[in-house]
Amino acid sequence: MSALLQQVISGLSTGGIYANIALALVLIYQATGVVNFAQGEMAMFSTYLAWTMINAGWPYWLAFFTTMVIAFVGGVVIERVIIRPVENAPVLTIVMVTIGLLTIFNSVAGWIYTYTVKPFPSPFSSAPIKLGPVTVSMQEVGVAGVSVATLILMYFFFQHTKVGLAMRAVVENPTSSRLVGVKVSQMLALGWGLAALVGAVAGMMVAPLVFLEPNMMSGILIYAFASATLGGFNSPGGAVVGGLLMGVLENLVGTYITFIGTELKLTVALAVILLTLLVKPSGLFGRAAVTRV
Amino acid sequence: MVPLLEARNLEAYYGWSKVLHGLDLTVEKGKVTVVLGANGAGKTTLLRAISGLIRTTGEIRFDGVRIDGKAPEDIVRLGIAHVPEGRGTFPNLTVLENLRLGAYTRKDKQEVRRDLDRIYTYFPVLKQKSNSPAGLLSGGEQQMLAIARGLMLRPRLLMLDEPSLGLAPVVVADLFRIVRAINEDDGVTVLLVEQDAVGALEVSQYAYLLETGHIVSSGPADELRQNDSIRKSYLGY
Amino acid sequence: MLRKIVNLVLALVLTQFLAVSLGHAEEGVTATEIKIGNTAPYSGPASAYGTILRAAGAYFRKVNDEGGINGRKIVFISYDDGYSPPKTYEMTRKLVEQDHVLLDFGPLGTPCNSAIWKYMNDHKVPQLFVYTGASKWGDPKGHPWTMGWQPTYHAEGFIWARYILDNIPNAKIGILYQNDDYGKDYLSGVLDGLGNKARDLIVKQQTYEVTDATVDSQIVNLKNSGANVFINITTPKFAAMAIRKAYEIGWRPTQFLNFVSASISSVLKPAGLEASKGIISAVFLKDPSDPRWANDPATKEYIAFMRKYYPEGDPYDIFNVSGYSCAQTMVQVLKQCGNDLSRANVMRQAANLRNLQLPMLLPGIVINTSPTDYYPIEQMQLGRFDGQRYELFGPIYTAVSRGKQ
Amino acid sequence: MQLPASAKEIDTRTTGLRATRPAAASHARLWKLVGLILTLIVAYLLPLGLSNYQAFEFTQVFIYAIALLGLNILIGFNGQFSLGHGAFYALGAYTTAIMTTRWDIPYGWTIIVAGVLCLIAGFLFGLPALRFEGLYLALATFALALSTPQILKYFDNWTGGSQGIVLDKPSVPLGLPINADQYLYYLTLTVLLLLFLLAWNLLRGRVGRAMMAIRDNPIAAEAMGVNNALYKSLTFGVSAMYTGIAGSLGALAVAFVAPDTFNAFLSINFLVGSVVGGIASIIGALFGAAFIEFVPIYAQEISRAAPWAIFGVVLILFMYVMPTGVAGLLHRVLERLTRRPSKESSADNVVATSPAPADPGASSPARAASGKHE
Amino acid sequence: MAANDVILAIRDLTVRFSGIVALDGVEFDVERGKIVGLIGPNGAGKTTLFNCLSRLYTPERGQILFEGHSLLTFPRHKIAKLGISRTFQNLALFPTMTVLENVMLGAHSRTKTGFFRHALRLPPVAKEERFIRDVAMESITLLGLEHLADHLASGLPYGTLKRIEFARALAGAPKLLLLDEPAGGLNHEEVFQLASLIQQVRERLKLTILLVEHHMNMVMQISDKVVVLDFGRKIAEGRPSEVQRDPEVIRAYLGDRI
Repeated sequence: MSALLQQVISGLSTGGIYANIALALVLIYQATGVVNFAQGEMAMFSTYLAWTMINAGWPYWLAFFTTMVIAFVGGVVIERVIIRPVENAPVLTIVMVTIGLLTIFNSVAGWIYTYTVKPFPSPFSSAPIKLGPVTVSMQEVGVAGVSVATLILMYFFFQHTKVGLAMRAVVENPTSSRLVGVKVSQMLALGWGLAALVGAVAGMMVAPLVFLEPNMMSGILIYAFASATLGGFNSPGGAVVGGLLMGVLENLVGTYITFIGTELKLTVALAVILLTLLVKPSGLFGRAAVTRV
Repeated sequence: MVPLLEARNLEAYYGWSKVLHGLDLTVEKGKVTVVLGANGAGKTTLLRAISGLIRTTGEIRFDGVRIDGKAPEDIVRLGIAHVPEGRGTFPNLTVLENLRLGAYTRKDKQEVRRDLDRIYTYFPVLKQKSNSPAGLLSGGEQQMLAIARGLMLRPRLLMLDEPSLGLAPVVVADLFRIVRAINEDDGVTVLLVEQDAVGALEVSQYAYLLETGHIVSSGPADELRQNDSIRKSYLGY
Repeated sequence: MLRKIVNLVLALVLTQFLAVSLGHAEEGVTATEIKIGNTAPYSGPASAYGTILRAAGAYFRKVNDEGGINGRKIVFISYDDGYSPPKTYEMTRKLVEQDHVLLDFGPLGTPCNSAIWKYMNDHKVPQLFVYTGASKWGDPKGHPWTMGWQPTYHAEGFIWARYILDNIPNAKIGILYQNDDYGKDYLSGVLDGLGNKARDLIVKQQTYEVTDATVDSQIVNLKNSGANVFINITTPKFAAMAIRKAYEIGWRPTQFLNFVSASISSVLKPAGLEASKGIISAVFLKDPSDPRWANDPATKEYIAFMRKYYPEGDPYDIFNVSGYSCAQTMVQVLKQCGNDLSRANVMRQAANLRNLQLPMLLPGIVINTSPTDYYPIEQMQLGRFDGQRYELFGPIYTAVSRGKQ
Repeated sequence: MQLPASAKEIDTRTTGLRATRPAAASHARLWKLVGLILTLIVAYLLPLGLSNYQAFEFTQVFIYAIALLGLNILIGFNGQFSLGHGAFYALGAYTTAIMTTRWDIPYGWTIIVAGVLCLIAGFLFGLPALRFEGLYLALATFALALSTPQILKYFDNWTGGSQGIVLDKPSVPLGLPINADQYLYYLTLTVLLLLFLLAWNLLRGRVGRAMMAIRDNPIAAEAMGVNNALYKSLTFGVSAMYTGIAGSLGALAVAFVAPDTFNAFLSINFLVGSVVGGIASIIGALFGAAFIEFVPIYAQEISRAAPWAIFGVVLILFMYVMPTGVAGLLHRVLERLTRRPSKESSADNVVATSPAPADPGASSPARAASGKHE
Repeated sequence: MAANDVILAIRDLTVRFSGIVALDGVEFDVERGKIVGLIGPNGAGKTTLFNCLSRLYTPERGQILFEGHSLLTFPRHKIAKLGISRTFQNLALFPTMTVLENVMLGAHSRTKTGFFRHALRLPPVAKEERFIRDVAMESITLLGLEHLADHLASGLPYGTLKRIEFARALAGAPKLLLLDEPAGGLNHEEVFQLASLIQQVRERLKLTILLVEHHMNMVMQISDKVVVLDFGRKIAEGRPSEVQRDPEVIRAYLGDRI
């Protein structure tokens, strides 16, 4: 029983990692209608910036907030400079540009910082906490907590602010948005900025757990993508729940389905997700788009 | 005669092909002006040209200020609301959110709330359904929503593109009544593009007739109603 | 007209054919240059290893600065293969056929080397000091043109097993290994070492994939299996995670860590020095972050080399030590070749290393090869991490490499 | 926040297949024919002037082109996504590897078996995949790609596990006066041409129209009597078959298969090639293949330190210059070259209404043609 | 009227979407060779009824009999083959294909060669392709779209797009044609032409037509019978002249303008 519990807890903490990045993916999808393949690498790169500052002796929180600002500005600049020329191109073309960004960030990070893993400090204590039979670390709880907090902020932003509403409108119908006075390209830039910011926070939360290295996000991004899909790509809450579920599911499959063991746990976890989606094609919490014939 | 909107030698392009050929057009302040024309004559293009959605040459002035070459989002801020053909609502946003977007450029929160109430009195059905996604409304309701959204801007010029399209006769009649009320009670100037010439000429004071990108005739609505070719092509009597 | 074209075509074909079949006597060597090729993962999942070959390349630059080898400068051409075997094959062909290198030095990764194994031996191009610890590279009969360098994974696993049998009487062993041939090679070494006791002693085996985000779940399972010995066959990042997670959930087994991840600076420090206490690893290189070597002249020279020739690399990364040492082995072979820089002679000399001492090898460990022994380094010593450094203990093991059995 | 209906994600402006305007049609056809014949002549004479290594490089290009064509048929012509074609590539490769090494079956037969197996596998995978659209289909297929290396390792009795399988390179038959690399070149080129011809046949008639109709507007397609489920699954099967044959040839060319070859990056690379070449185009597959083969190699020549940064920059610049791929650009150039002065473009047939006359917010298919933003 | 003259019989048709009743026990017959107008306010359920006929929706209750067979036993893609073609209210063309190709798809259900034969371009393929092209050109010519045959089906005026849909529906050689607001976007003169076209087509091709339209002049002029829906219920059925005078219909739909 305690083994099961410990697996679930450990799954939740890994799931928290997925959830953080999934949230950033969903955010940018909601704000720009594009799945940004470079999301993970942008987060990784921001985290390196934070690492550089901390290494230079800055206090953690100063580095944290400075990185957030840089990430936001960086996101805006990327949209303005790199995405804008293909703003009107087909979505797949934009996706290709994000793949290009992915390789650039990954490669440049490796070039500047090398591929040696680096520890990244956590704002939370890493001392283990005993909860009955299971042990968690404050760090893991913190990661999950931050993703929930980000989720709440995002929900508020999208549902209850004028700018959030405008951003949703832009994704749905850019022309009509312009006709009500929404500055579409500003919204897209803002969307990239926000997504980069959320990604940077996620990166700084995740790095203490998985260590900082240029490829730290490649695996996570895949899981995050699966999580976002499981939860529903148009549902931030779904992304978080999807991420946590993904983490737990993976652990339980690896632990209890013994003939599969850890060797096929990813495969089985993905299969379970696909089966779920077969029942509910727009994700657990996603809404199907409204269409009329 | 006070012109609110003036177009001089207006030409517009889709890609490389010219679709408006040197139009001159005036919309008088406080009046309803209608543009009639066959399918494909360039009526929709005209509205899109005015609101800055397509490339144009020539001159467009709104209240004396040149607006040609400006971006749509800036033109909206001057008080021109464009209700596009096919309504252009946001189907996955709620009715209320659609309406809030209509007032996106306004800063006067109090007034916006008051306008919302007033618009609900024009279109009570929108109030009932204010929390359902716009995409679930029927065609007529969506058209009302589109017009209501335009009104939320508290525009000085309201441009309606075929508002009667696909609507039941009884709804069309209602719609024209509302357009007239908006014009008379609120003093909103209206530029209307319509196929239903009978209803349109009834509510409007001035009319233009467009054929393949040229204005072929224009005049007070009453006069045009007497015009033989218009009667034959557009009114059917 | 038609006949002319046909003739022309045939002539072209024939010249091509001849060009191929005649071969080239002394590829990659001129009076002033020796061309050496390499493929390594500078991108992709295994890019952490790329630094090994960057360090090696830096060492070749140093050799060139000091006058080269018998007056010839080394031209080192290293391509990125992203750890993808077809890419390795392609880039290797480019090295051999386009760049005309003398030999392929230190191609990295078991699957990548497998992809070119046949090609290199068919074309009789030396595939020297391949950078993987799989035991299959020491096969002078079947593949005389291919030679490994480091102690085999199998050998290291074997040493652990022997140690456990001798020193931990009631061992219950839990193993975590990467689900690929690197992991499985280690595993087989452990199994062979334990012999018929393996079934009783091993209580749990867990695998992970390089794409996994964490190995938390596996560590929890290992703990729950009741194991008191933890054999950790993982690459640096996962090793650090595993050590830390085990510590966090209060699991305190005797830990064996593969030398791939034995680095103090890039594994044990990130995992936490406290959490790493007691870890046993088999070592053959001097870890520059070990205070013991702080005043060792060889280590000092190595650090000076890194600062000068590879400033962006981390001098304390054991991978760089490894690349440095491997390059030194290569240079030794080339020196031994003298002026006969034919491929055949390169292989002859590579199989004729006698008690070669490299500055960064642990004292007492030497390199030996012969026409029947294609395993250059076969000695290791166990060390226990005391929170600061590896306290070496016990004898220098000379492992029986599987290929020789 | 509507989800992208699959068709909407896809640029369909470039259908390399279709003759353009009636007046220009014959010109365009002539241009294309001349181009085709010249290309063929060059292609068959080329290896004589190439080194073995270069011949091998082109062999790789042809192999990729076959795989990309499979992807183009699926994405470009049928509007279904796949980030998982690496799995079919692996299936084809292992089919050949296992059959030739274990059972000594001549490699020629294994290419066919690989194609058939992948056709069946693709069809079977396509059946449940019908339920997915857009991103969700992308995930379903991506899951397939991610699982491939694991599954290959799991069944190590067959696949040799992570050690992989070493094959024999096909030897030159009938004593032809060419070497093994040149032979592989001709073999892959011939298979490529055959498969291109099949694709062209398939796409230009009733079946191709139905496939494209599903992409453009599935509901209308079904109302016209198209059996969407069957067509989509079959298209998936055909697409997988192409990629599987490519995998089979790939195994022969490299003479080695191992799980590390078939990672998720392979599938993403295929997608990159497909988009760069031009997604709704047969000939685009060749350009895309050349891109994914040569750009990474030349990127290394430019920068040893960060070659993939160079690759990324080239990819992005490429997309700026050719947002609809090479084929899209060619199509436009060809159109420009062959178009007569536009007499017929008088207002009454070119006057456009708004791009989406129907409710533009709903998943109006008209937006497919115009990309995401109007 | 003899029972075998009824080509389409709708019985107790009820459709519900998440609690909202879109159609509520609707019943009426369509006689062979007639034009039946289906009118009613927006949201009354007209398009929903069309969508039941194309099997896009499955009714909760009720029956649809086409030539005596229950339509509900057929999958969507079989409907065209049975002889029912339709146009769509909001247009459902294939925008990246030419007008000709769009219309050629209309004939899809009349042909049968599949993947295998097409890939190898076996003999029946060429014959079928010729047949499809001829059928399509015929129906394009009928609607006066010849000059646009090779134009892409996007970027054309709304009314023209509606005509293309009409042509595409005709290429399926239907017995029953469902027209959903064919006159949308047309001016009076064009509506007049469309009305006569519909009548001609009916005569020439021996069609039965079910017509949803808000253009009352046209509906009243060409319909043999008019069915009026309101809130998913049938409120009137009869000859145009009768229906026009029905006070319930005037209140709910026509208003006092006509």
